[in-house]
Amino acid sequence: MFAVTAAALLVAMCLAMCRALLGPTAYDRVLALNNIGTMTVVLIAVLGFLNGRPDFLDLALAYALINFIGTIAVLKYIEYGDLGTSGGPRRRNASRR
Amino acid sequence: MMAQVLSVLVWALLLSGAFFLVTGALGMVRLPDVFTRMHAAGMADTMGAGLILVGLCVHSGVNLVTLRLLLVLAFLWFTSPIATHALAKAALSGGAEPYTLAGGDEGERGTEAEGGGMS
Amino acid sequence: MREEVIIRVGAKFLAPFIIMFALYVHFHGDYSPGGGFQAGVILAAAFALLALVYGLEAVQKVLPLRFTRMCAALGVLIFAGVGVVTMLLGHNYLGYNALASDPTHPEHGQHYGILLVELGVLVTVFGVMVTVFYLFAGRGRRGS
Amino acid sequence: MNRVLWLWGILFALWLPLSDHYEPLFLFFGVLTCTIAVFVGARMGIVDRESVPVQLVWRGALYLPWLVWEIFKSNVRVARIILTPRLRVDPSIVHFRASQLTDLGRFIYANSITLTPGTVTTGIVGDDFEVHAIVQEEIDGSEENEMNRRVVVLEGEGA
Repeated sequence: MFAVTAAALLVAMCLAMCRALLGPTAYDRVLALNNIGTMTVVLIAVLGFLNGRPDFLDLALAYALINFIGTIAVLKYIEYGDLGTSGGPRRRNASRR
Repeated sequence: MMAQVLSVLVWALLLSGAFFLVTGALGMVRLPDVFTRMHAAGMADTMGAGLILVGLCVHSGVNLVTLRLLLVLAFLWFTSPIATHALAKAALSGGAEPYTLAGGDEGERGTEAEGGGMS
Repeated sequence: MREEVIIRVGAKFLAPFIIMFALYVHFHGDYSPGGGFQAGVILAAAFALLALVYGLEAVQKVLPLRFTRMCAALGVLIFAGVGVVTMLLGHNYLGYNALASDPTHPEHGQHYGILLVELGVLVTVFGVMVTVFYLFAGRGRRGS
Repeated sequence: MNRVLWLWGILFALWLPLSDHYEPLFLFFGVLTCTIAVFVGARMGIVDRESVPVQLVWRGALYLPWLVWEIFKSNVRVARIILTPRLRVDPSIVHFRASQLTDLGRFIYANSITLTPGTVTTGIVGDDFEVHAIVQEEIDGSEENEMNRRVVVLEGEGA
């Protein structure tokens, strides 16, 4: 049954990857990649059970962490054009494609 | 007897989680703009991941693996809305136009939305 | 992004847990997947999150650039130092068995040796990652 | 100061089962780890009522099951929208006022809104919430008011 779940996860990841490739805006791509990251976390957990080695769950947690921080960083870069700022004026009309 | 009930429960949880994941991914492809796609992505993040991880919890019983699974689940459910909110805010301030129904008759609605999603 | 309620409260809540998880990954490197490299990356990610939300200046007050540069060198020093110490104790370079406190159980030395070497890896990776992030995020501010 | 001790205790209580080694060496590592994490948090000035909300634990335990049930119901609704061949979406952005008093309450309310698919919080300015809904009925219904009321109860008397 874990194999079925893993197969469904892979199908869903392919669909999300279509959206990441199609775009059309940068936000679509970020959204699709964040979603693929979430599915990767679940896939790591399922694969751990499939192989009978649930130790991989630490990796899933670490991956979820990096996925979250990466998404926030990309969005901050798109929105402000600067990773180090603490706020202030936003860059209007950031690149959309 | 008990083992069979548990096995059926695990099957049901994993399959329904996979159903929500695939539906969410399908919505990512079909829906017309980035804001509506966020709802589909939120579906995969909440129920899709949640049901699968809870299914794995039921399968493993009560031990340290369950604790780690619950940590992963708590982390996903805590961070997914934050990331979605940051994305929505960035998209609005970056000038993405929210899709709205172009004022027209009922018949046009469905095909128009679908066409927008597939392009 | 300090004025934005959701991201600020979320980052405040998460940061201590991320640091705790990073050090957990480090100390349990020989029982579960992980080790110094991953721990260094996760630890650096915690500071990257804080810098994204509170700005570079606020984080550099807690963790100055000078300190992270020193970390990058210090880690290599720890790594090489463990090797030199084992040589001084009469074993090969990085022959961990020399570190056993009880000579009849040399395998205990492996445990301590790996922990020390991993500590060197952690400190170096953490220092380099945070330095790279600082320089990348702060480019165009003032020449550093 | 009280919050610092709470955070240390929570981190150590999480460390023990994660580690599952109870030798003195690993207990020492645990103490060291939690102290470093709390020290960094205290230096950044991020240990306070918002980041260590221990005052919410009991009321939160009552709120969480209701939230999970809401998430399940709205998941089914959005799944039905996506799987309908005609794709009947009617997205709109609405503004409304939230009744929470503190930023922590607004954080919980906004995240609850985003967690239930069909509605996404796109911005908060003061107590003015900007919410994007995939179909307009999602936001017009009484369920948002119900969630608002429950988060106010969860928040307690406020700051």
